[in-house]
Amino acid sequence: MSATIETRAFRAPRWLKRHETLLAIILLIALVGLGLLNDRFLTLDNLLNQGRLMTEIGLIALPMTFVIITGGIDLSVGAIVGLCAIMLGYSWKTFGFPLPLAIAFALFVGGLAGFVNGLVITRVKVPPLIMTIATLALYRGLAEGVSQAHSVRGYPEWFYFLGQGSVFGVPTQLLLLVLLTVVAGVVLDRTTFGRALYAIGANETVARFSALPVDRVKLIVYTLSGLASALAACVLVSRVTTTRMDMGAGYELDVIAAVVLGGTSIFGGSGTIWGTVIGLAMIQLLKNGLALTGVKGDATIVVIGVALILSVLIASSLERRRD
Amino acid sequence: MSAAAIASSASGRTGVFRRLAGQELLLAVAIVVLAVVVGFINPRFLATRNLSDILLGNAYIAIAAVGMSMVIISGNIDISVGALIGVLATISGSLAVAGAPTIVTWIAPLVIGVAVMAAQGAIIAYLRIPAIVVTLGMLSILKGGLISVTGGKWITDLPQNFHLADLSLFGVPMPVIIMVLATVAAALWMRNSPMGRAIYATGGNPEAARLCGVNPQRTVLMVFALHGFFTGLASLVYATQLRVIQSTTPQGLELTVITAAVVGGVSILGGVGTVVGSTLAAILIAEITSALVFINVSPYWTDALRGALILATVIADILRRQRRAAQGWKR
Amino acid sequence: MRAEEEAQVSPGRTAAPLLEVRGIEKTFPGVRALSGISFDVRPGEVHALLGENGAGKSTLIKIISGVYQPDAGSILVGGTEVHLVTPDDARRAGVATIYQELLLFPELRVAENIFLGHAPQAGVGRIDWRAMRAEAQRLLDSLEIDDLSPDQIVGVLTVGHRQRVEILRALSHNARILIMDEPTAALTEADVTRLFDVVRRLKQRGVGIVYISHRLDEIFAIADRVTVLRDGAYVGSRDVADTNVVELVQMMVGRRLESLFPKTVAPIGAPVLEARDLVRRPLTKGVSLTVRSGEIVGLAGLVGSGRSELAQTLFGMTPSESGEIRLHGKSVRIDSPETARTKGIAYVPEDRGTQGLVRGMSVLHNFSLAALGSLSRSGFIDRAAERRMARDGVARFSVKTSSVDEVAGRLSGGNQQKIVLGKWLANNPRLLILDEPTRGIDVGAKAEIHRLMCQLAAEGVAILMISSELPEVLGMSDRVLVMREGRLVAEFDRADATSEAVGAAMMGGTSSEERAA
Amino acid sequence: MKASLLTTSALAMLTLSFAAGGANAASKWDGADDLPTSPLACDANGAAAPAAAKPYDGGQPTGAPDKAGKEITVVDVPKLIGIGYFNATSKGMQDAAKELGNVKVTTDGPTEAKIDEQIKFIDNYITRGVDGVLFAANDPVAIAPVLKKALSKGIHVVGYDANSTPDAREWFVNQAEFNGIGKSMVDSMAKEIGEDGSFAIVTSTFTTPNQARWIAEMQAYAEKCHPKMTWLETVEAQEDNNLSFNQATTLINKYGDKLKGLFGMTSVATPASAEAVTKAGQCGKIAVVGLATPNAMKPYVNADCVKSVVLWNPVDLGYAATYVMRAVVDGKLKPGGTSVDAGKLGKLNVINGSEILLGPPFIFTKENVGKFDF
Repeated sequence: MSATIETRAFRAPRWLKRHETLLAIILLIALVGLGLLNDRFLTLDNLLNQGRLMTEIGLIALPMTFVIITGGIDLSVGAIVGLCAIMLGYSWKTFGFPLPLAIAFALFVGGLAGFVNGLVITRVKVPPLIMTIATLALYRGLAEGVSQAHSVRGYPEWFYFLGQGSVFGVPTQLLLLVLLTVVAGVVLDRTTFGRALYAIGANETVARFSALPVDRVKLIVYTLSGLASALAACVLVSRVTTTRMDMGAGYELDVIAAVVLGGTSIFGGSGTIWGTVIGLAMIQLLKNGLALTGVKGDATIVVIGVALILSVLIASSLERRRD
Repeated sequence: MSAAAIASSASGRTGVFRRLAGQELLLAVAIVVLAVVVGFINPRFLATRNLSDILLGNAYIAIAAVGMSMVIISGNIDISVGALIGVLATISGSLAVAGAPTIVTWIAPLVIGVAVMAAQGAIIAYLRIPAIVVTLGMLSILKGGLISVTGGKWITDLPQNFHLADLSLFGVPMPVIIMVLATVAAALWMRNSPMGRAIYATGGNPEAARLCGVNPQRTVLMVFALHGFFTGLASLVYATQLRVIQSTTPQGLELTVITAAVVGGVSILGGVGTVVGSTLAAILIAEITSALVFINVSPYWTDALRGALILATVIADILRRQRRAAQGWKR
Repeated sequence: MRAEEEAQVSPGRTAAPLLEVRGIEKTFPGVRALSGISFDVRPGEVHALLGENGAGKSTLIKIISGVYQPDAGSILVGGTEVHLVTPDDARRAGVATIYQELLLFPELRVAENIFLGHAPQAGVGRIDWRAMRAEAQRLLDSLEIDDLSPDQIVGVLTVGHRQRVEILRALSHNARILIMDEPTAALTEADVTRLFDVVRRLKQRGVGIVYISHRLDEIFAIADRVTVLRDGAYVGSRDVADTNVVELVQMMVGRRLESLFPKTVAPIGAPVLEARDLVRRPLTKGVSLTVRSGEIVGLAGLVGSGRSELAQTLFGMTPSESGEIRLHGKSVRIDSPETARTKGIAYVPEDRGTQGLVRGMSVLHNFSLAALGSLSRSGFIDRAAERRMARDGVARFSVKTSSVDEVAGRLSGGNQQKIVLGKWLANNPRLLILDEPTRGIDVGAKAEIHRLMCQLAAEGVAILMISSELPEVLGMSDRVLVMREGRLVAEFDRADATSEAVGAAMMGGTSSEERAA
Repeated sequence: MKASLLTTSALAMLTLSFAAGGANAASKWDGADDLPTSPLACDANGAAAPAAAKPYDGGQPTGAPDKAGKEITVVDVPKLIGIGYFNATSKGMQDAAKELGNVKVTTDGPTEAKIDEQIKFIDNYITRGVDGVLFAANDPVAIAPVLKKALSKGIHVVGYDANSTPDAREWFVNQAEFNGIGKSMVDSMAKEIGEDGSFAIVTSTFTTPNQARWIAEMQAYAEKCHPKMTWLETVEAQEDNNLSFNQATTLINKYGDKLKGLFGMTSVATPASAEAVTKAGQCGKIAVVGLATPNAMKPYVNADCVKSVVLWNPVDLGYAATYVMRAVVDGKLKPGGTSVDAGKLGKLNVINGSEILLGPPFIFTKENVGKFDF
């Protein structure tokens, strides 16, 4: 990820570097601490497995970072996961699509769902939060309506490779996540598109006056968000071998938590993929580590909440002391 | 119907209100239109009993939305409200079962609600952590904490006099009274008190607010404290309505409340909005949910349609605002 | 209200100073902002503060209005020392400040804005709306402002009106000392005259006014005394009566400026832009104009006459509904800023803060923002080239900044404006549209930008310059076009473009109608 | 403004267009999975037709350490924690653990019935290392891979309440067969509202496998044995008290006198429905029959608003599950076994291959409801 470390060169470089290095340090301490408490935690096996389990959230967190950098938000991702899972199963079972086509169809629907969000947000100028709250209900509803609450099972073996298989011992979907993370990092850091995201988030009017294609960029970002949710849906279906309309419920908050924990400003204009990855890993490994150390699920949630607030608090207070 | 009553009571003379009366009108009309259309298909829908039941069953959402819209107007957001309602309900229920005097069981959630929200407000305002982070964290703290403490054991055998929601005044059930009072009081306060104006100022332009003597930090703190109070009220209605209290946090309630607030015409960017709108929106959404059952929509499609209707209302409102803005420029 | 009782106080030099500032020192981490600043303001006096951006005027104001605390020195109000720790303290001491960026709440009405924070109350925590409206009306009358009503929503008011609302807010606090930071920066000539009326009335009431401006002519028009700052240090004070432009400019910049408007005549070539009957409602109603290479065309007109709207239509921000645009003789359709850019059009917008520059971004990224296309290969930014471009820009426009990684918002207005300009010149445009290119920046920077314009013209760039400052228009333009109510109503050659003629055309005097192009 | 009204009413119209398709969609029910229904005989005792002895179809752990008689640690991962029902099951497990002495059971799970959350929990416990996993599946198929993983790691897997695909676990303790629930629910409803009454159903979500199956079986059985009863409709109410209350109220208001009975399909929906009936002052006029825990129902049963609550005793269910786990570890219950000894519950029979039947569902009435505390 050395590429993405550069990303922070944007805006107030030292600030972000501090925030993320700081998070990384907190993460490291947590890891070592938990590792000492439990010998089953810091094993390659466990870590890889955790990577497998956090992939769906991770895939969505990448474009969500983009969205939030532009000063927007997308609450409909969880619902899109459900919708696309249904589309995958439904088109395969009921339309009799060959599975690869069904996957393509699911991705298409996901992209479309995101595109619709983006279209209304840019054309009708509905604030993202409002739009995506509404489509959160709508898309989930569509998933239920289309599926008539049926779940689809019995996919061909090869399909499970995506969600349960592994390449050289590394979970397939984790490789996918790493690949896309690097791509997202480079896009955000090195491309005009990435730069446009920051500009739009920092000051949309200036971006327009600077002849940046603001609306197109936003449209793309929300479409990507939908697309990633669709991809996550496919991975999830392949991992759990079935399709249900309630899949991905509540993902939106997990994703947003990872992104903001990663130092992306909810007000837009700053943030990095690198940070998001740290935030993501932090939450997942904290949950896992605590569970392995004998902390119950409910208590774990509490710790996560405290961790979320504290780490952002520490990071930003140190940052303030600097200037 | 009482919704319209609320609307008229609130369409005040002052700037913000006059300008947003449109939104309240839109919602009020939507409520009536829907009622008429559905009543046309299934007259039973218009039975007073049903209409009042709709209000009764959803009053707590409307009440919580009042506080939520204040928070949003001040330029913040609160994800923890649903979880907090669950926690407060459990606390007051447990107190009741433990035999605490009724009045205590009713006041406790209010006090604790204010305390918790004020704490969050302090972190947000003085430590300058984005509200979404703080409240997201609090959400999982409360959620997990509640279960660890109660183990999810339901609270039953509540004393009869605990059930505030069962009381009624001149035949009007308490939840509706509380809802109306909370809304009207909040609306009047936001409009008439310097503090209330400060909220709009803070949400609209914090820097400016600071330079003309409004203290944004204190304002945000106060807004959250108030929000806590309304959350307490909501949880009180929520808890005293049924004979059983599920000592878990109601799923996705926060989104329902936020939806009500934003559909109510609260600009999510802060600064503009009215609490009356949010109450009307809460009623409208509840009405939609009930209506979809009454007109025999396939149960599989109700959620999709509710989503579509909410979206329609929002888009309609936005378009209306844009038209208004356009006229504003011609002037 | 009290202000009226004070009306008796006779304006005069003899009266004891209302406000006295003694030996103010202020240091920010790393920077010495102010050192040994002293001046005083007497009742009914307008005391001008003069100095280039970054000279420390704003810091000084913020100290007097309680936003910052001085490291050393004292502030006396009405002869007694005061410690202003918050803006509120200053207000209570009778000091009110009108900042450059107006601090109003667009959602609220005029009366609410005036009384925000100290509304007349009926009972506990209840605003007395009737009283508030009446008070507001009284204030409006007292300044004989008849085109404002307490019930108007501030959001729809013009800049000039908003500023008056701010002044009223100050008066509503019974301010005895009024600080005005760049009050005319965003005003039309007409609004400026109105403002001056108000200022004179305040003088009569014995209000002491601290007046910050870059426009020397204004200082001579309205101020009694002037104090000049440079690089945070006190340079000197003069009675306006016995000083002159040259002296003040010298005091400000510490050097002699050869000329304020270094207009050099460049060879004028073929038409670059030809517009025919451009229509874009509501404010562009059939405009035809031509700008040739090497030519600087000044576009004069009141705010609201549709100048900026025309510019934004040419730039594709608000594409024209009908009419034709030709570039280098070829008819083109400009439907978005992107196409405008690719066709070699650059637009330096009117409002630096909200349209021109991302304050939070580094100088580097601001410079490259509009040129990303040319700086990138298949979407990837060539960072070396980007840096090179920014460095060149900083050098070429002599932008004063520690490094290209400095956050742009930290630079002075003049330097910010240079960046906005530079960011567009990076594309080597053939047509450069400048909207108020020197608004609110200091004399030094102004001259540099003017020199630059001439240089560009010499290189054959066609320049369309919008400006509310008549001297600038007359000084810089080869031709002057006058716009009114969305139409071009007059055209003058440099030779016969006199301020009277142009001014008349702007206001709609008959003289222009005959000459209308 | 005008446009907005148009939009709104247009949407309203759109809604109506769905109304047509609506009614019939509500009537046919196939349990959201594509399994066939098998309604029981209509006669009173209606004992399950002795299922044709089916060969063992469960899975087997690979290289499970022999812990016969030794202390074992078992984790119980229910659908979700924090609802009365699963509190009761884990209470039963603790009771059994106390009796047995050599079993340590901890209950841990998601706070919401989410499939992937539950999977993560089981996965963590596999890594942490336990001897046995007890589960109640949120989804029979989704949970299979992780359970198979457990088996492959030599961990014993026994399900209760909600099954998984058979090959993903060793045994499943079945509280009552789907058709058994269907029968007793419909029968008790028929007893209260008569053969020609009409009823509606409040369930959690249409996707919840158990509820969906039960409804399917109820419908099949009603058609077979109570053909004159009319099925009005079925509504979703999550696992949410107030939502269930609102939905039930809506049904009451919608159908008025036409509605004679309400089925509550979850331990949340049933008390809420009872509450709705009480609030509507319809006690005795509208019967409430449903699955619920006694504590939540006491007020209504004592107030004679609810006559009968159908439920197996979840405490026994958890108790039995723990005994089965123990028996499996000790090798007392092997594939092909026909019965297992479950402490105070006595011998429990193995049915269709790899399931252990807890017994016929239990009916709580005013008389016995006081005796239970869960």
